[in-house]
Amino acid sequence: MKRYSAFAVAREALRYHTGWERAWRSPEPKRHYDVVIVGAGGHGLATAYYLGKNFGITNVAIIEKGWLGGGNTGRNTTIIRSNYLQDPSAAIYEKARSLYETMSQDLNYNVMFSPRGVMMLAQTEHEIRGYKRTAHANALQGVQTEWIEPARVKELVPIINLHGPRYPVLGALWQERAGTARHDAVAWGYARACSDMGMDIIQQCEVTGVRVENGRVAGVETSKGPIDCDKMGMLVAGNASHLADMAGFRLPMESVALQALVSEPIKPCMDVVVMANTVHGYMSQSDKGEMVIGGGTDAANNYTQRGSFHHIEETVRALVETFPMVSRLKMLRQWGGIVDVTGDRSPLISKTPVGNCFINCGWGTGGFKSIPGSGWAMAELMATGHSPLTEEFTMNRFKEGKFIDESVAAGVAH
Amino acid sequence: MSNPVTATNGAQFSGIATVADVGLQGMITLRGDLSSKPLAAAVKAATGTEVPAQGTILVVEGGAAAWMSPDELLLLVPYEQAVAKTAELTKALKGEHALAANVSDARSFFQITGDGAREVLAKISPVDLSPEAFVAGDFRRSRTAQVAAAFWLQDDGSFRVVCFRSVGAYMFGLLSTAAHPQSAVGVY
Amino acid sequence: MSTRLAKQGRLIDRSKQIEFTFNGKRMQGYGGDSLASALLANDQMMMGRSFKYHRPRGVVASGSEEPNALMQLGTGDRYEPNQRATTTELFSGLTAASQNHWPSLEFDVLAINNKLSRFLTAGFYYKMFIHPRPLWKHVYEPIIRKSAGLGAAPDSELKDADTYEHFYFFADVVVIGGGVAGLQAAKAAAASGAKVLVLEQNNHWGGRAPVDGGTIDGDTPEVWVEKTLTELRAMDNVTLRDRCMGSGVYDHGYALGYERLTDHAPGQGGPRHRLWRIRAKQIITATGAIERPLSFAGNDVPGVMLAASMRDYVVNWGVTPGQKVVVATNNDDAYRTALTLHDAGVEVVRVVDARDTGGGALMEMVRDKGIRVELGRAIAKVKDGPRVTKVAICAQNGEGGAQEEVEADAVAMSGGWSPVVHLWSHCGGKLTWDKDHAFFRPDPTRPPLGDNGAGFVVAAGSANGNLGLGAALEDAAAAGAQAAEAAGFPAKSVAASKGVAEDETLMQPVWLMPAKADIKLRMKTWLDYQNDVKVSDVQLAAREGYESVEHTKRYTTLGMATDQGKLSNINGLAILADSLGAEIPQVGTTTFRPPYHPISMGAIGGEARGEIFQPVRKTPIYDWNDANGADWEPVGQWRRPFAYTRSGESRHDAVNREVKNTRENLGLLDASTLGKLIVKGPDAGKFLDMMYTNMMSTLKIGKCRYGLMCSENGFLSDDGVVARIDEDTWLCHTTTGGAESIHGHMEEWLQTEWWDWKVYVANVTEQYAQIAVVGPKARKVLEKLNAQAGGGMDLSKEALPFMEWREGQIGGFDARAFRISFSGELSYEIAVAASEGQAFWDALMEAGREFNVMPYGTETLHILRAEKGFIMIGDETDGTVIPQDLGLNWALSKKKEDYLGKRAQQRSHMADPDRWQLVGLETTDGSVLPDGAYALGNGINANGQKNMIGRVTSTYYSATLDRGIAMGLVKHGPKRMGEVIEFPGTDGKTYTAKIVDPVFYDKEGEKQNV
Amino acid sequence: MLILECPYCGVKAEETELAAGGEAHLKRFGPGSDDNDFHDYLFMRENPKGVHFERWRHANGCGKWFHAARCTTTLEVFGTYAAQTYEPPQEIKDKITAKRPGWSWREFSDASE
Repeated sequence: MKRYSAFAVAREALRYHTGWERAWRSPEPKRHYDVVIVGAGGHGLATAYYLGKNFGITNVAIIEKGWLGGGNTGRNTTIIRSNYLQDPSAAIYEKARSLYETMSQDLNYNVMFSPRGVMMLAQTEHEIRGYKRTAHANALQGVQTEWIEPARVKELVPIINLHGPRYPVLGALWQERAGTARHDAVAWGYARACSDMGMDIIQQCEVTGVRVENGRVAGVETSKGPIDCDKMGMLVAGNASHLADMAGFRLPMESVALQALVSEPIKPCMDVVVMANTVHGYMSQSDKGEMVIGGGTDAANNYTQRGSFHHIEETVRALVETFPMVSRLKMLRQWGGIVDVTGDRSPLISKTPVGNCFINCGWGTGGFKSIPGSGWAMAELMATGHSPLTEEFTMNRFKEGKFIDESVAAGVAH
Repeated sequence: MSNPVTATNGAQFSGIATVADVGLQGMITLRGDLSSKPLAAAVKAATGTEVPAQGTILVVEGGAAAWMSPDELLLLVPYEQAVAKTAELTKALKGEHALAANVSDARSFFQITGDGAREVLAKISPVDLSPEAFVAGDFRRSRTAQVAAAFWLQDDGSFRVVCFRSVGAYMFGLLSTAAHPQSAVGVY
Repeated sequence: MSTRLAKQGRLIDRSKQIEFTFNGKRMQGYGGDSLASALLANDQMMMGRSFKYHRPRGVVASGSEEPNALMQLGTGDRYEPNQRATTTELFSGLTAASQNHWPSLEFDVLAINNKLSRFLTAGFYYKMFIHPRPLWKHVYEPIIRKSAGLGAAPDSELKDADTYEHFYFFADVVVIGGGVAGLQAAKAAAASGAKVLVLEQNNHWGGRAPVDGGTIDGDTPEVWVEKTLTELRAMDNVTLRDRCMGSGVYDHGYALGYERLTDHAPGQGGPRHRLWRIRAKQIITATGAIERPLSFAGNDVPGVMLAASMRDYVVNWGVTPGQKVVVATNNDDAYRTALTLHDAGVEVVRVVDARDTGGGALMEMVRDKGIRVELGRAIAKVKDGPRVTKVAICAQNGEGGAQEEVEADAVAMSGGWSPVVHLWSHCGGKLTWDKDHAFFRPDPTRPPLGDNGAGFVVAAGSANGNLGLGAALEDAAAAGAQAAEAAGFPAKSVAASKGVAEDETLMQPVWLMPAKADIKLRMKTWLDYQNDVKVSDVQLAAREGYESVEHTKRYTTLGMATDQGKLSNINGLAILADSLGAEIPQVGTTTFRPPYHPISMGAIGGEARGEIFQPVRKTPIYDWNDANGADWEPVGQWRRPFAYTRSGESRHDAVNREVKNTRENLGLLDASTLGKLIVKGPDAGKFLDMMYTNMMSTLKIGKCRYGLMCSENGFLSDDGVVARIDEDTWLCHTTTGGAESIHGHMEEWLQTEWWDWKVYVANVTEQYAQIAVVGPKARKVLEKLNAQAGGGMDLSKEALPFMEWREGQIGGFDARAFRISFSGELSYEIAVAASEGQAFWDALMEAGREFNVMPYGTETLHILRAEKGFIMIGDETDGTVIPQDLGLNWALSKKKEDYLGKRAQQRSHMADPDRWQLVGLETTDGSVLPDGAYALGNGINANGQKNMIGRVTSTYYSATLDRGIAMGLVKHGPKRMGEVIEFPGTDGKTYTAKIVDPVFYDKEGEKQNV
Repeated sequence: MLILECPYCGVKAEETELAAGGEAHLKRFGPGSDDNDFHDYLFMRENPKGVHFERWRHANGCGKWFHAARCTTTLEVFGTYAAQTYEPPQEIKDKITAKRPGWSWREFSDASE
């Protein structure tokens, strides 16, 4: 692999960029691989990357129905944070965040990780208590977060309206080392590194069946023919139930649309990510200058990658109230992705009823921020059969009643 | 004992239509078997009307009955009589599986009059309010912006809107905004 | 130079002079001008700078597809960035400024990027700035951000001066686009009797036809448009809206119309934008077609313009963008521009037609005017200074060796046309590649599907790929009939109007000009103007393996600018396909997403701002509370007083005063927000036994019982006091904010699981104002009221014992009194009619004065209950807590076989003895434990996190006890009474607390039972 | 933005009048039930790409719960029907079969426990 650098760019510029080689190969599938990963999104590619990097397993195929990074990896709002409340979540998201910090160097691909800080506004007394609780938990979990007062909020986000007529800003939970990254680049960077290790990324190849022999996975049927494998990982957000069905088991999960939108680009006016959960909206500004905006998920089962417009309306009015200047910006584009939501809205990273078949799904709205941590842990689970990071995220937890519920601050009452 | 007051206490606004707090109105929620004869008799006794058909309201002098759901009516009676009429209904329906509850004080009640009345409501409610689709006597429960409401069209072309009392001020603000004098849509 | 012509300009009113400013310069235009036409009339060709290289840019189009001429409009609280000059109607006093440059449009420091463009190719930032790590955040990213972005952000301290609104509309057929095809389709649909809505984005009707010429039913298109509008306006079933863009098509026939009401007259009053939320049975997209640029070196130089747009400027606004124009084309339509320019007295230097055989009748007409037409030729390069100065002409099939250089100040280019398929595609309509015309057109066999599974969008006219006037009208008439029929209105046969225009010969796809342009030319050949994506960039992306069209788009940013690729997508696709050796349809398109054209956030938010941003739920005593020092706390949609602060008093002082006074004298709490549900019927007792963990069916009439509710998943979800009203009626109190959800919860189980049970539920929460009269003097004040009224209900301990209720009169008010206490004090909760709530409150305040009555807020409520060890839903519970965790086993009926949550509570983790359990916590030094602090255990877990053994759920300063008190959940807590555990604070301190009984005050419960 | 006809009040309601309530025709398992049955009842979902039976409440309307048969990939609605039933009406099943031959669903529970 030719390394990327300013020098390389300068060298290529002199020859009109004719010397750049392919970022990843486009091979035909072999008949057998040690490991088949289904899904060449961020999670699948990261899993493959860490299988190779941490465990030396490189006879790996990553099979993708469409184009790599074309699912939720390429359609999210790029926020990276790890200020989660429950131990297992904080552990895996913090692992992910710390890997993001050095990802550009690790992959020799600038993923533009921008540790600009993520702020979660408290707009009710209940939220204050919830975020102070999170800050206390984070301190013991090794996640750097702090509670900040309104004056500091305004200092960090000059465009905010602290004194909304409805919900004044009472403070915020602030994670300074959280931020954003260029979502496509994460997939491309991993893909380039995987390809460089000799792994095969097979795009435009749909899995049509999972072959199970004696209770263990033996291979997959695909639109490009059968492929045998010793182990298989399923990392197909928005399709997990469907794929599990092929392997003969069911998942405690439903798929719904999650929407986002961007404004037209404007000059820099907001340097951090702000989430306002009371009014259901969050916003950051991309390096291009677009205000990147998201809200909550739609409620009904949906596989169309389109959502209902009233969710967009709800989010936009919340942000207009929180940041009055937004009112005079224009929405450039809205879109939707399909997220898988489990019974406790936390992911499954787990062995399955089928031997040597592993699943990683159900990230809901947390998929992008977890990519490297998820891949790291999944690789460990697949390679060794055990990973402390995934231990609590099993399929069995629902049977035991052992949930990982991050929405605990939701119940308001007096 | 004092004079009872509504949540918005006689508020009024004029623009493309006139929005006004109607004042105290007796209202009774009646749940039961709408096809039962004792219920029909009790409704008649309380309001002077028959049991209304799905999606409609029957209005007579001093009373009205509106279809809320397959097992629920909203009865309109004079405010001062609401307590007594609730008791009468309960008594009349003894032995039936039914529930009558006085909700007169749990509601805010507005009227929208004038040419722009349809457009005012059409700005905030996902209902076809065109003259061909929504006619006098139609009764609809729906959403007005961010709160639930019920409304109907009177014979005189004015609308009545009912919502919860706690959001009376919001509803008045909403209707007044929608009735801004320079906001006629010009389609109805 | 660009100037106003003496004649022409069908849309302008020369009698109406309008003054405006651009970059501070005063300029003049006419009524009917767009900002772009007015700027051109003032010889202002350069209108902006590109996104990446900050290259000088002129206007290239005349409509909403414009990528270059983006303006900062207005000032102060009416300022708006990124508004297109082409879609901005000129008005008196308009202030516009170009953007994305510093210090000025003419001289921009960041134009250095242009010099560096050789380095700044597609994807360069993925390959650079990798080392050293900290520099990305601190150096590179800030520089990149600063040079990116377009207009300046609006002032954050100003609130938008304008208002917005929504409007719901229902139609059988919605026609999007008011060109001749749209009007023809509307006419056909309306004839059937269907209710038709026609949306036109501009303030004038007819689309391109009046500019392009020809005849319709023997009239000029302009006359036909007027006649047709008159006809349509006369029909009751037709609604026409101009300045209203169909911006998005969504599932089940939902569409958005974006109506710009006052953009052309700011401050005139009324809403600025109105967002139409339309529900249509059928939608006709008569959205026209957009001309494509030609890809030649220097095709972004100011003065290079789409041929038809140049024609628009001449015909519509009487403006010519240049005096000496070169026309470059691969189709016949551009010849119309040559004719128009010539007729307007503008010199057409050359028509450069890439086709070896040239065009048909139109070409001959051009030749007849004596204009030189060059066939098989191409533009090799446009020279700038900074606008067009010279055009080098070469053979189309060559590498760009110029054969001739001509002087010119403008270039009109036409690379063919692309139907506007956006609205067809938004909701899943598929496209098919039309090889003859080299464009994607809607595939009528794969339309977007509605709720009934049938197609609900029909494309019409040029949007459907029928570019000729005659064909477009015929197609539109058929589309109108088809849509009406599908909407349930059998079509009456309406003959299509007959359009006649010159025959055109086929275009020839030209994706690169000249075909073998060398790399130096390709690096100066723009595909996406705004984002500065060139032919060479797409080729590079393909070479590096970004082969999917989505990869290419994202790697190069092609089509991601504010025009969303309206001009660039097809040209880019073609280059990509060529690089991959594939056919264009194999490569496919990127996804079309709403909106068609950017729409204001204000419009999306609608009326919801300021006071009506969200409903504020108000109790009957709200106004009094507000006037008497209420420090409001949002609780769900309600607002409740956190405390009543007096002047000069801190919040903390106010709370302490309220706590002490309630314990010592008399406090009043506005408890109206608590939910009240009537549950009635022969099976009501059985039903409540399922709803609550306790046994409610055995409750005696006249008595109250505290009840717990769990979700089916076992977790504690709500609590409240239940009163038995009569044989088959119960009144259930819920938490604030619980009324609607618990009502819904009950209805859900009744309707979907136990639908044969005879139970009715009614939500009567707001029927009552409920006031808690609390403190040692509570009975006294109520008895005083009764005495004043000359009688009332007996409130003595004997007549109304603790945990019972009575109905009667208090102080002359009809009331229901509950002897319940959430404070541990003597307490009555009294419900009166909401309409009398304020009067009753006033009476209590008046009568209570001698007892030192004070209202108290939610914080005092919290502290009083915490002193008594009562749990609070939302504090001690968070959706993960079961009653067993809180020592509430006494409330879990052992006699019942079943209640919601019972089965869930039998799962292994729920019965785990290691679950954290409720205890009281007392700091060793009397201080207040921090909110949400966790108790530290020993060691770390497998993920390196410190082990935790508990957490604080409620913590307060108790004025009663003059010390901090807290409750928390602690592992094995109840077995560890007296132990001291550590709570690390986020302030760096570690707090130590002793595990104690959670009841801190009046452990025997004597005070409430007097 | 979906529209569904409420079978109780006959209103063709848009989504903002409705509240989605997840998968329909779940059979409740209470105390005494098997761990697996209880788990499946609470958490296992069909989540099909295709025909989905689901619950909706006409929340900003008549307040009644009803069922809808809807395709999750095209959003086509095959029909709505009352919630007081253990399985969809035959007429709706026939309609689905005509439009989506080979559709499947787990076994419908019946009234007898």
